[in-house]
Amino acid sequence: MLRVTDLTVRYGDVLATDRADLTLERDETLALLGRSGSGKTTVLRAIAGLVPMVSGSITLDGADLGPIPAHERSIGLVFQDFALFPHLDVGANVAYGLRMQGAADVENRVEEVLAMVGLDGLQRRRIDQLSGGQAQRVALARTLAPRPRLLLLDEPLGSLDPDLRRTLAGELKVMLDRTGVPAIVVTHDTEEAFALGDRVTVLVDGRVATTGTPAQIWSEPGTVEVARIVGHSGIVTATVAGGIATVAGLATSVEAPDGAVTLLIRPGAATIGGPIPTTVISSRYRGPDWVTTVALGGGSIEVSSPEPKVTGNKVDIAIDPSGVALLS
Amino acid sequence: MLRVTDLTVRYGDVLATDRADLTLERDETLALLGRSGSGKTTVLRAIAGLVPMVSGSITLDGADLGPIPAHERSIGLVFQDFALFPHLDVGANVAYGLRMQGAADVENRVEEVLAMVGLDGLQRRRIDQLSGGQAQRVALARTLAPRPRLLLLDEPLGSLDPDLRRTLAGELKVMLDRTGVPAIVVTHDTEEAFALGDRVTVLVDGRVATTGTPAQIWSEPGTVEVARIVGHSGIVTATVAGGIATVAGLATSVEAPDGAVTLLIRPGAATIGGPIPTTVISSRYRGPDWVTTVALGGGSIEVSSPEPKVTGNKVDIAIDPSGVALLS
Amino acid sequence: AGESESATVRLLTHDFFAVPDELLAEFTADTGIEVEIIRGGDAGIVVNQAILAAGNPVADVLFGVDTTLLSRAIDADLFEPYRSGAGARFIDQYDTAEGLVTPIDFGDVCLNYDTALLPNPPTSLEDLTAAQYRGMLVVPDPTISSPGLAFLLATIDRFGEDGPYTWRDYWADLRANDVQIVADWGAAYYGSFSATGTGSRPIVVSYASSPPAEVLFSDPPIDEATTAVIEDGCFRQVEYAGVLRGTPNREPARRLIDFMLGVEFQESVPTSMFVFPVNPAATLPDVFLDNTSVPSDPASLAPQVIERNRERWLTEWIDTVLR
Amino acid sequence: MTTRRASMLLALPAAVLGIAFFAWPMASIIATGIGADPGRVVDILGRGTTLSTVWFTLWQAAASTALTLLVGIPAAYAFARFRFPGRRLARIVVTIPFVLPTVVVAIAFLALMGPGGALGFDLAGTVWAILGAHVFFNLAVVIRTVGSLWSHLDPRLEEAAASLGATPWTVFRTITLPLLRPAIAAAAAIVFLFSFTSFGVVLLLGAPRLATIEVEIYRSAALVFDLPAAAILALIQVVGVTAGLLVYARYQERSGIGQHLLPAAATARRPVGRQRWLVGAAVGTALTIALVPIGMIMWRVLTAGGGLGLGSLRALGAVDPSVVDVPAAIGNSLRFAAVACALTVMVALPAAVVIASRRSPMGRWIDTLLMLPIGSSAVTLGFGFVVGLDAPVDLRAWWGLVPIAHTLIAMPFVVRSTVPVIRSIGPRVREAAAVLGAGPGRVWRTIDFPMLTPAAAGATALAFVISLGEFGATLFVARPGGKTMTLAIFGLFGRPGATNLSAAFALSLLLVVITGAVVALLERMRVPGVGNF
Ligand SMILES: Nc1ncnc2c1ncn2[C@@H]1O[C@H](COP(=O)(O)OP(=O)(O)OP(=O)(O)O)[C@@H](O)[C@H]1O
Ligand SMILES: Nc1ncnc2c1ncn2[C@@H]1O[C@H](COP(=O)(O)OP(=O)(O)OP(=O)(O)O)[C@@H](O)[C@H]1O
Ligand SMILES: [Mg+2]
Ligand SMILES: [Mg+2]
Repeated sequence: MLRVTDLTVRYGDVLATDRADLTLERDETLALLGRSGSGKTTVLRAIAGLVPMVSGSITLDGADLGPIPAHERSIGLVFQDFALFPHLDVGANVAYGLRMQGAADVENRVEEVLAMVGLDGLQRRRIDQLSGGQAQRVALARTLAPRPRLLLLDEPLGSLDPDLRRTLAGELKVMLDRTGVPAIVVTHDTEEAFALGDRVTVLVDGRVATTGTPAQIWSEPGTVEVARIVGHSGIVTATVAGGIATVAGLATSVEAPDGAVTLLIRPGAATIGGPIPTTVISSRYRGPDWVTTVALGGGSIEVSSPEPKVTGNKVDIAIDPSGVALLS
Repeated sequence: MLRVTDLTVRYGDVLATDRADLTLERDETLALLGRSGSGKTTVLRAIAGLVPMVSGSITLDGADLGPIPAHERSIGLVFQDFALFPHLDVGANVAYGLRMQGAADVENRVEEVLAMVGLDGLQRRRIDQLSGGQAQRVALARTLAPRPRLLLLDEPLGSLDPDLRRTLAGELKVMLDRTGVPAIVVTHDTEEAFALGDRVTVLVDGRVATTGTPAQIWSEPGTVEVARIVGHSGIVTATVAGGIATVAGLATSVEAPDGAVTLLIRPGAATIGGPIPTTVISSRYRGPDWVTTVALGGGSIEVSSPEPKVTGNKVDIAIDPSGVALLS
Repeated sequence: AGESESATVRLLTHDFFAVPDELLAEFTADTGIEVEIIRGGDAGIVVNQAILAAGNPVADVLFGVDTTLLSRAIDADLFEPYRSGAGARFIDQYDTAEGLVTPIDFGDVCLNYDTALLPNPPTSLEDLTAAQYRGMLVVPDPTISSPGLAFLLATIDRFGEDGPYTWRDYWADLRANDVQIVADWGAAYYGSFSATGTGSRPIVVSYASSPPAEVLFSDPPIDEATTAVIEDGCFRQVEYAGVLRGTPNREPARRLIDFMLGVEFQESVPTSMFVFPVNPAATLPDVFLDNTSVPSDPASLAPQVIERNRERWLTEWIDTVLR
Repeated sequence: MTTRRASMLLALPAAVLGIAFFAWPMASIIATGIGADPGRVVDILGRGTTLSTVWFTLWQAAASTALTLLVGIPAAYAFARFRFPGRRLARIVVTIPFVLPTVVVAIAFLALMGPGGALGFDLAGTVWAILGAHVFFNLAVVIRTVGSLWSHLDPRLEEAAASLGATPWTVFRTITLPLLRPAIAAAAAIVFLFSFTSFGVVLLLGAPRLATIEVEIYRSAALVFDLPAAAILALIQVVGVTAGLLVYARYQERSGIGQHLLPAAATARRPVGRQRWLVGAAVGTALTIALVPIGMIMWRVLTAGGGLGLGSLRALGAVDPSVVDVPAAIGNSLRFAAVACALTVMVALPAAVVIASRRSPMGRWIDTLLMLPIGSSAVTLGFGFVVGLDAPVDLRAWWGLVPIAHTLIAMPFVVRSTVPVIRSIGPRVREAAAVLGAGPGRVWRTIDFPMLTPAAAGATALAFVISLGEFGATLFVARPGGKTMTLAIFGLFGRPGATNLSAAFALSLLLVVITGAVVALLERMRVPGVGNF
């Protein structure tokens, strides 16, 4: 339903978004993952009509959004820092969009939406008296109330405590599924992107690096950058000769010309005990296991071990070749 | 070497720290873990002498710090968002503490410390021209330069991108080990606390809830609050009769009187296929596996599955009784 | 000469101008002319404002040109001639700059003294240099204060510019006798003067009308003033009104001047502005009669002389008294 | 975001007002004055008195500024960083002097440290009285301007310095002071301008020997009738002030430090230990300086006519309306103040919106230019109105000149107190409103307007009290109608008679009370967290 083609946005000299392509299907949630400054917010702002495009086009249900000003797009945007109206109470914040629509039964809808986000009865509460989690819910309620055609969420859980984040991520997913509004969720946290997104688009320096299902992104990040953003650490350099990439004791077949290649050894692919001798760099507890980082092929990889290993000691490991992917 | 006893700090009506006890041994790094507002920063500020204690005592190497003003304590503090001096350049920031000591060879020491944090040659750079990661390193360098007796780090990686955080956490650990300065690191991220801390102290509402090695905290959090903070989600209610706690199809022996108890089922303890029938709540990709949340005993637990499960479907699971802990 | 008559006349004047509202209302009722009063600071500022607008005036009538300002106003060709029939006879006692201005009131700047502290007041300017009166006189700065200037002019008139003992010599003696110079009349009268101020000096440069004002505005009421006037060394300042050249409202302007010469207005000036009426038909209120008299032989200098020498005199005064 | 066209439209009223009622009249009178006798320029410039007057003006302004900063900075610190009982009331008290008319202040100082003054020593005619009055007047400028930045400074910077081994004094010298520099410079610029062009205070407290350029201008214009001299002195003043302001603007541009500011509530705490003494001493000093002259007025009111009582209030009621019409004066003052408020809303607030929306140097330049009127000669401007405003419409004796002059004087303060609030609204909430379906007009109506209202109301109240207490510019404008309160006070002080004096003090007290009430209101309307003045 949403098609963003070749989107380029500049702030002065800064190329914030560079020929980005995105699509979003009906009933789908897309996660936009990227580092700070990679242009995630800018993409949302362009879709919402808050920043002019240098080039590119955005269509919603086939209609070009280009000439339509922000306030006529019916696209809901939850801001990174919520941007609640400080001079209005919770109820008035949620009612704001409804009033702009001239909706008939504002009171009831406000109650309904507040109940949906679990904040029944908080209508009269002042904005500065909300906790972080409550503010997040009010922001969501305010955006959902006028029934937008499309929902854009900018780091909706960004500033919350980790355990609250996990809880709210689950709730948010349920809510998005229930309302059925297609949504784009911006996050810099891979776990969150995977939990919320049916598909994930990874932005690097304003460009779309890759798009795919969480499983695709996780197992085949494609580039070193994406692999790092996803959180993989087992990135090593191997030498290819005749379709076989070799690094330390590991040999695996790859589709690459002779020369140096970068390989991703996925978490879990390396195990203790095996033919490959390595040196321990460090060891940390993860619960329930220890993660030991060992040097390998100019890089390092992590292996799980039931007990800590002493830095500098030797350990032999095995690597499952099916857990190896080629990066570019 | 550091002994904090019965520390209580108030801000007006707010009891920020409530009878907290802490110890720190030579060469040790202690991680202070807790939710936002739990008093982590306050503990550091009290140790640094930046906030008056209502009661309690702090001794460093046996000497009472109480009457010593902040600027004579020789305790290095890295602030939550760095608090770099915006009117000074990088070099002058790092040199500040040295100049206060009247140190002789300021220039060389600044170069040395900047080299240590990997920022050689950035002396003349303005503070507002630093990236987040660079600012973090400058803050660390500024604090390390005058060779403090004790290092306090307040969410040193708090505002950075996740992959940078992981990298820097590793570097930081190495640096702390290398300088040998005992340190307290505040964080709200369990993974970080486990990675950096030889021991971990968990604060809840200004009180020390528990202290232990990462493994102890992970496997025996002791209370529901700590379990949640650590990131556990498998918290269920069981009924005890004659030393046997029963929930759904699970029965495990506990040391508790008859009645209701709360149990932690640790991650990994539950597996698909077994005697206990449950209903799927949701399923999300984690890489390489899927995490399926199922309803159990008034709560929910997560099980790993190689493929997603459909919400509402039934799955049977097994729970390893050795993965169950009693919470209070 | 047949110009359009407006129902309003604008009177440009200083901030101390005051007139009872009833009188103005009466004037309007009698003539159909409304009076709009425009104020703009003290007399010096107002005259200068008028001069800057000479020929294209801001108002129709200017009131408040005094003896020290008259020459300058005339030089600037501020006024058009008007000789009011209302004051035909007594006007001629005053310098009207050949019929360009009309005298309205006069006031005498005189030394006042504290009757309680000084049973034997000085009787002449010369007495003030006597050891007996050392440290007793306070004078407002003639370079900023108009009564201060008037007192200076009185001394210049008395001692003259040449001869064995000039006004400069006199002021040098005053200085030697510890005269105090303060900013303005208020600072002298309400500051240093012992009778009405917080200070301890029993002789002050003020007005001949000050003692009756003390009675009139006393709280609690008193019958007799605690201050009195020293008759010697007074300086008379006449205040004039004139029709501003270029006024579109010549006739109403003239009516207003006639009105100001009328007995009713003239009788109001002692209590509203603490000056004496020029119209001999106006009777003085009792407090004036009881507590002061019009000094018989005040000093005065021709406006042209003042205008020609003022700057030099002030400079010389500064050199004599302040340097 | 305001477009270029919109911002030009918003800036238009201020530009028109500034050009028509300040720049043009000023230029006209200076041209007329110098044109009358161009040959005298060199002569007047070379005069010894000109040089010594300029020198005295400069150094007394510098000394006043230094002293005000010396007293004001500790008080700014106390008010900005600490919560203590009576803080709000104390802030109100120290603000009142700023809006008191110069006559009243000068008279209170004379009564205090003049001949036979209550303090027992006579400082009239010395520079000490002048400096004292300038400190009294301008304390609020420093406390509010510096205090406002201080209250937003991140205290952790100071704590970081302390934990690096810096003693409290070193922390202040090496961290706090450099970070406060922009606010200190802004406060210093205003105090310097006020002291540089000081008139009433210097006239009454400095005579006979001490005079500022402004007093010399008055002398030349009112007594010596030397218009060329007045014009040249006014020109020296304008050129000097402009040059000073340009240097100031450049300095501000250079020394601008991008720093992270916190909400004031996050930095204020209760004083503990030694801090109590510091806070007590700083606030005590400021309060004493503010209260002693005000107390002097009160004392005179209470003791008028001998014993303790309210005789002066009776005297105020008894003033002959044909001499000074007190009720009419109060009415006039309120009317002028109301018009100045309306003008502020129509002129200064739109200008503030423009300045707030431009982070470019342009905004700072406008901000700086707005200070010119307070650094210019009121006598000269009064003459300028007479010379410059005769065509196309004759406005020379228009009643509107007085409130317009008041608005010009209030403008820099109004702008400074509203710009930070407007900036604090931030684009984000406006965008939030837009995506919720609000068009630009509705965004302004439903977001900007209600959020600005408290600040705008505060700014308007500020304009109100500035107008109420204004004396210098009011006095020298040819104005129809009756007197204002300050002119009535001036008039009463200029007449003999005990009841007139009592009435003058009573009216001064009334002005203090009204001012205090409005300042209290202003304090209430302060938007927590922001606001520069
Ligand atoms: N208003 C602006 N003016 C100038 N540059 C901007 C502006 N907003 C963003 N940028 C720049 O554009 C780039 C993309 O910014 P954007 O906010 O879209 O990133 P983001 O991915 O949302 O980052 P974050 O995770 O930090 O929110 C960055 O380099 C940023 O510095
Ligand atoms: N200056 C202060 N004045 C009043 N209350 C304060 C102040 N500083 C902190 N508090 C309160 O004290 C409690 C503990 O705050 P503290 O900053 O120590 O928490 P924290 O664990 O560091 O939180 P975070 O993770 O958000 O940094 C909180 O309730 C906080 O609101
Ligand atoms: Mg963003
Ligand atoms: Mg903290």
